[in-house]
Amino acid sequence: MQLEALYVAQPALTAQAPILAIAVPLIGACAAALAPSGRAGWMISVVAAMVSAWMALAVAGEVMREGVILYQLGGFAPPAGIALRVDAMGALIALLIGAVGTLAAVFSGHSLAAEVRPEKHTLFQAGFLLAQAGMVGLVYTGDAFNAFVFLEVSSIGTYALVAAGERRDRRALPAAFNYLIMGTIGATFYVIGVGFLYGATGTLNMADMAARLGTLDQNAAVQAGFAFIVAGLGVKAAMFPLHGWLPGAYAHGPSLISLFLAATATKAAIYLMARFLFEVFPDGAAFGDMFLQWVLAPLGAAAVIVCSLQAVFARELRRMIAFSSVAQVGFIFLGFSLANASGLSAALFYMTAHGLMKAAMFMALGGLAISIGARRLEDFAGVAREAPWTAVAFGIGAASLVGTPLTMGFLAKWQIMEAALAGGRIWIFAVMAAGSVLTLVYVGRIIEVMFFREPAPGAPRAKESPVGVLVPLLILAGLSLWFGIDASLPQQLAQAGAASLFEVRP
Amino acid sequence: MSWIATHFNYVVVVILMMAGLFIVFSSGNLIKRMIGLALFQSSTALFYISFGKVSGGTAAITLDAQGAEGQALAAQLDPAYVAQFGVEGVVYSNPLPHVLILTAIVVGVATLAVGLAIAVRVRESYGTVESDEIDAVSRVAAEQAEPAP
Amino acid sequence: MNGGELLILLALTLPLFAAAMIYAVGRMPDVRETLTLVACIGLAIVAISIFVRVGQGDPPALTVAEPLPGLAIAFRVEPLGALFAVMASVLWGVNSLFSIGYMRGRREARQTRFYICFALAMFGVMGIAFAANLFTLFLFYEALTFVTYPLVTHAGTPAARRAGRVYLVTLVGASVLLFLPGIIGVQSMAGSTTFTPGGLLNGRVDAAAGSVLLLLLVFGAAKAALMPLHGWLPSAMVAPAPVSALLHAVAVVKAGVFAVLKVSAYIFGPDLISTLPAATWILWMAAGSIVIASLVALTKDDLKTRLAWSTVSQLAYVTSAAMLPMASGLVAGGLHMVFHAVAKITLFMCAGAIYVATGANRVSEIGGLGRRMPWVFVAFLAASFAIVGLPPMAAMWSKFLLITASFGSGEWFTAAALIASSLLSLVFLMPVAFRALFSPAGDGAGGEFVRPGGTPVTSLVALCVTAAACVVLFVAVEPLADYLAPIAAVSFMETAP
Amino acid sequence: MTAPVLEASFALNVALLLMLVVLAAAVVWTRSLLAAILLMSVYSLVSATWLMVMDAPDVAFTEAVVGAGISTIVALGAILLTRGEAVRVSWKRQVVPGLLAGLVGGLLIYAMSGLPDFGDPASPANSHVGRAYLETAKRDIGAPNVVTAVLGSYRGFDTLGETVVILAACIGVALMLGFGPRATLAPPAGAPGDHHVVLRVTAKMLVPLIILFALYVQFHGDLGAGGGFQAGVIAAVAIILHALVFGLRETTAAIPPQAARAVAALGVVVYAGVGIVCIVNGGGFLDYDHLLTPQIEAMIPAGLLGDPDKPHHWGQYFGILAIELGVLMTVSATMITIFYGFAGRTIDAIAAELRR
Repeated sequence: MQLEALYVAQPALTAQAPILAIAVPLIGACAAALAPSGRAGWMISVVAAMVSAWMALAVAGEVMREGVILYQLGGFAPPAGIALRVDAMGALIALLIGAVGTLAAVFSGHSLAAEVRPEKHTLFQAGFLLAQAGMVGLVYTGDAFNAFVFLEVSSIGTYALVAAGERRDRRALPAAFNYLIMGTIGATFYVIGVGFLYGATGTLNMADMAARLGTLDQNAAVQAGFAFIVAGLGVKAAMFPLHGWLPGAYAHGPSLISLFLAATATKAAIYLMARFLFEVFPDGAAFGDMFLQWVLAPLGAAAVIVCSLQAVFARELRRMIAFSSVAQVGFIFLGFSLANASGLSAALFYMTAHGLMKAAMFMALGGLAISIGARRLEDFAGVAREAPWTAVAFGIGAASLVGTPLTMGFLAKWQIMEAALAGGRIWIFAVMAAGSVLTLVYVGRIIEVMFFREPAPGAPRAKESPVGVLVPLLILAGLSLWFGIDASLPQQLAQAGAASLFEVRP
Repeated sequence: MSWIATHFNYVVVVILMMAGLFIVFSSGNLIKRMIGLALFQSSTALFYISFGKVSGGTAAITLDAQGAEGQALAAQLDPAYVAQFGVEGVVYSNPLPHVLILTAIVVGVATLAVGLAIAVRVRESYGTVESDEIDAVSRVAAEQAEPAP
Repeated sequence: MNGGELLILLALTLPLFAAAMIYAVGRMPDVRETLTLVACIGLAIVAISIFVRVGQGDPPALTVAEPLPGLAIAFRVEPLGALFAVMASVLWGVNSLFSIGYMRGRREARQTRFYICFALAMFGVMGIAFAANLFTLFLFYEALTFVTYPLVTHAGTPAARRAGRVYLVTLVGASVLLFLPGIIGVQSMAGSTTFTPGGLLNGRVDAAAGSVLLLLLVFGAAKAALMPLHGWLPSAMVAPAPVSALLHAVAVVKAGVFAVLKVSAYIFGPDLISTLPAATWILWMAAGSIVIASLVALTKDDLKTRLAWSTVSQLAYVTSAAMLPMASGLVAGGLHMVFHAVAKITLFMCAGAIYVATGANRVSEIGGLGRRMPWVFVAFLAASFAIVGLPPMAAMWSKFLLITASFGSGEWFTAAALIASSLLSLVFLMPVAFRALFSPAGDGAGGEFVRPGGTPVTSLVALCVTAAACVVLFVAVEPLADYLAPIAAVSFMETAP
Repeated sequence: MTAPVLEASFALNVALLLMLVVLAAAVVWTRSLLAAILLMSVYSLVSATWLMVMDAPDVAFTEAVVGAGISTIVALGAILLTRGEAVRVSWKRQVVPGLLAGLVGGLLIYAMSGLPDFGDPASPANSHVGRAYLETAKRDIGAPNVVTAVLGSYRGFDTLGETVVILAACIGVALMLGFGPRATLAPPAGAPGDHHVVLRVTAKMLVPLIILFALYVQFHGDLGAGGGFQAGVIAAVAIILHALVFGLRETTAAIPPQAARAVAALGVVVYAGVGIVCIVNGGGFLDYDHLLTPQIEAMIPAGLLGDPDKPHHWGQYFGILAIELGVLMTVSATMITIFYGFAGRTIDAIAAELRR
């Protein structure tokens, strides 16, 4: 699939597309907050998310044609002004956010009705759109401090949105509180790190920072800046062992939020971390490589093994999938730790694949949650019979998670493993293989219960998801399949993004 | 100038950060943890502002160097210093960290409000704001949810 | 789209289409089974035309999709694959004929699902047979695992479910942990996984890396049931006899050894294999498998289990053939794959026929049955001859070539194992037929048939056809060997001693 | 060239920082949440004073109104609804947090040694972008207060994000606490407010004065310390004072919660709308120079905007004014919403929630 085929360029609009991808959901959020009814809020949400996704598509097309896009805000050239700087990598992640955001917005129509009190719907939609705008901003911005602002834009609302899951499961409240504490510490660490870098370079623009860091000797402040930024973003990205907030927040929050966060939030943070690792500290030589090899790779491996095992032994279905998310983040970091273009490209591809598959899985569970309020794995016995389409979509997501051939997840795992072999890291390769088997174990458990077990007598029966849920759900599942057969769209962007970062890093 | 004098501010910032982090990690009371978080966040303000200070500088509100205020300020400083580091005859402190910290303070109060609101809801739902008691309640609920063996 | 592409597409879609149609007419058993038979005949015709085309030096090829650069879902037929496809599609037809009688005779439940899964399994087999690269082969190889899982658990009993779990865990586990890493290794060393005459990796890897890859790929193809990854095969015998017949004698296990042969011939190539120490290790393990499995077969009273252990032993023949440091081994292996399939399917169908007629499934229960079911036991005897390797059975040739190749390459150990196993199979197979045919009166001889009329006619026809094929192929061995010769890049005259 | 470091202000700096350390220690120590909140309030005031010493009047102003003002109110509201004392934590449970905090602290101390000296005018931070603003602000923006110029124009996008963060907090609190059942309850008979005539009269006089002050802060922002944030909080304080004295019901009658929420959202719309107008006029987002198209400028009577031949920054001026208005709307309305949220929650509501 070629980008050009998807998007017919309109120069006037394309020039403004990066900012519109952020501003439209922002204004949409305000409009949703003012909406007279939940239904109106839902429609605003869908339209705004869709426009944002469309703009992200325009940006991606432009990036493929022109290379990196710079957009100066306020008409001031960086470093004085803030600029958006979109490369292929950012375009890809923003596209993921836009696509999942749009489908999630469509899905929200039914899921909110089931999970959140009616008078809160408009606010909920507003918060959701803010989160989307914040993440796109986080991905597009070329300014280190501006990234913090967008990190908070995307977070502050979501803390409350997670907590709004209390209507169904009151554990959402302490989970959200925990998320807030950890998230804020992470963001503050990030600010401290940016402070150090600002103190050392006198600039906040990431490109300028990179240029100036290149001329500096290694000093303690720069190293600390690096450490605090990585730790701070590590919290946001659920890097093992800073992932403690994630299982609770994903497991107990409302379906819409679990789905959206799982698909995008950690990705945006990981993306930002990648930019610092490979762009701002281009040849942080000894320091950067040492970090990648001796910190990031072991932590990634630990995440893969430990959290996959936790998922194997988890009793609640959503918790299982949440633990699986942490493990998958580990896979992505393993790709990063290879510190070469093919590893980074593979990791980026993996991020996209994981975003799509997790969104499908959480959305399917959300669709089921409309009819059964089940949490434990056993409660899902035999849902494939009652809700075949939903179950099939879940199954496709799960297949992609395992890395079944012909799904996107397979190509993602394939690429990282191939890159690991090419880089001579046999142990990373082995960890990936072991992690895949563990994934197979817990996914197998779920599939067995859902598809091959009889429902317990007297248990609440699941119903097929309504059309409003099924359509976005099947689109998500379909994307996981489509990109498993023709991966050129994400692959082009991932490769171009990785290549552009490694040009500066021979 | 000894190291402690040139880096005194930073040491204090670190102490305040540690105090804030310690409260967040050690306390089980949700409200107290929010207070600790606020302390932690505000210490970053001190951090940024500290390295934006310029010796002998004044607030970044443009002055007329020839005016009374400008003259008075210049009188306290070495003219060569003013010539090198001043802008049109006046030495200012760095405005950029101020702007950043304005943002950070606002983010801090937003976080505090949302965090406390969640804490209030926790109290309403669980009857307590102590983590240990919340955990105990959750555990009991989880055990009840399990079917009898 | 040229004719070759069309043929491959037909071979792949026909089983899928058949599965869909069978689902659609599932409520009308007669239509359903007619459809199956029509599909079998159609597929066999397609496979044979492909076979002929390959023989004429015009191998069909087709690229379906290329998810990533260098990673394509593509098909390209070579002699071994063409032979495999013909064998599988013809035997599918024969087996379907047998199934009709068996399934009706046993009044099995879920018959529609059974036929659908069978058709889907053929889809997997066709993909495996025609795959142009390891990745495509892997794809269909996995698909085959999953579509046959419902067949293994067909009975729905706890034992069947347990066997199904072992089946799935072993096969999928080996694929993910060994086969897939091996494929990725090949891709990363060679930049592609395309099957290349003479060996893709030949000249590109050193002995250490090559050995690791060889071990990964050979053991990863766990369907080949090389010890110690053989456990799933005997336990999968809980499945109904037609399933055992087609899948565990033809499609699944043959897909395993087929993969091993392909890997040996086209990924490593005979030259590279002969330099790899791992090839020798695998030879030893295969020799161990041959002897041990034959010994275990001796101890089994359950007829199908005994046959299953015999299969484990026979599969190791093919694996040995693939690992011999001599190109002619490959031809012998390819031939043995086919000849064994024909013989083994006959044996399983006989076992099924006995079971459906009398309910007996143990060797100790069949004394004297031969008088009442002469066709079945004559066929059984013929197939037993084939397994042992006696003339005038086709399998004699492949065994003979194999043994000479072993001697020729100095692998005395393998040769000894082959001879020992032949003698052992004489001991565990011959008494079955003899006991039924010549024992004056046995435990099973007196009573009535469980099913009035004994073995259904369709089943009887099926097993007689394959038994006859064992003999017919004895004559046709030379053209077949010549047909296969290109895979080893040698002519039959060189393979002959 | 060494700068005069040990001047009087440095001594003040040290003294104030030491006070902060003492206050922070007291916060760590105390178990009474009321005491902790009040100590934090004092902490904020002291740090506001310190910020003045650091030449950061805008930040000092904000810290005073936000830290000592609204944060304290919110925290007090929260402990009223929860509990006033934290459970004692055994020393064993403090070891790991202590070690963690120590680890971070140790890393920080090590790292701080790599930073330039305090007050160094030649440090990278003070010489690169920060200094560029001082040199160009007058030319580009025209506002005397460089902080406002940077805040509103150079880094106006940050400020938009910050306003959105405030809106997010508004949405978050409204989602969590709603608008307060108490707002609709009749006040209990003999509510204390009824008897304090002096209080009521004083409050009545104060409210308009505070609002007036807020407007001063708002419009004075580009000349001196102040701006939308500070003004917004101050304006909200006027409303909060009204609510404290006259009761929440009266206040919500005057400013309904829904209206407050709407204003908060509209504030962001105003801010982002300015950016969109700039785009429509052919510039980039938030490029205020494109706010006034030549056509619009031509419509304004000559001379009203000063001498047309002199370099002028009316676009920047109006732009900053407009976005500060947006900030004011969002901040004040959000603070009011947050206050309504906490104040509107009652023990009855708690009981009702528990029964549900």
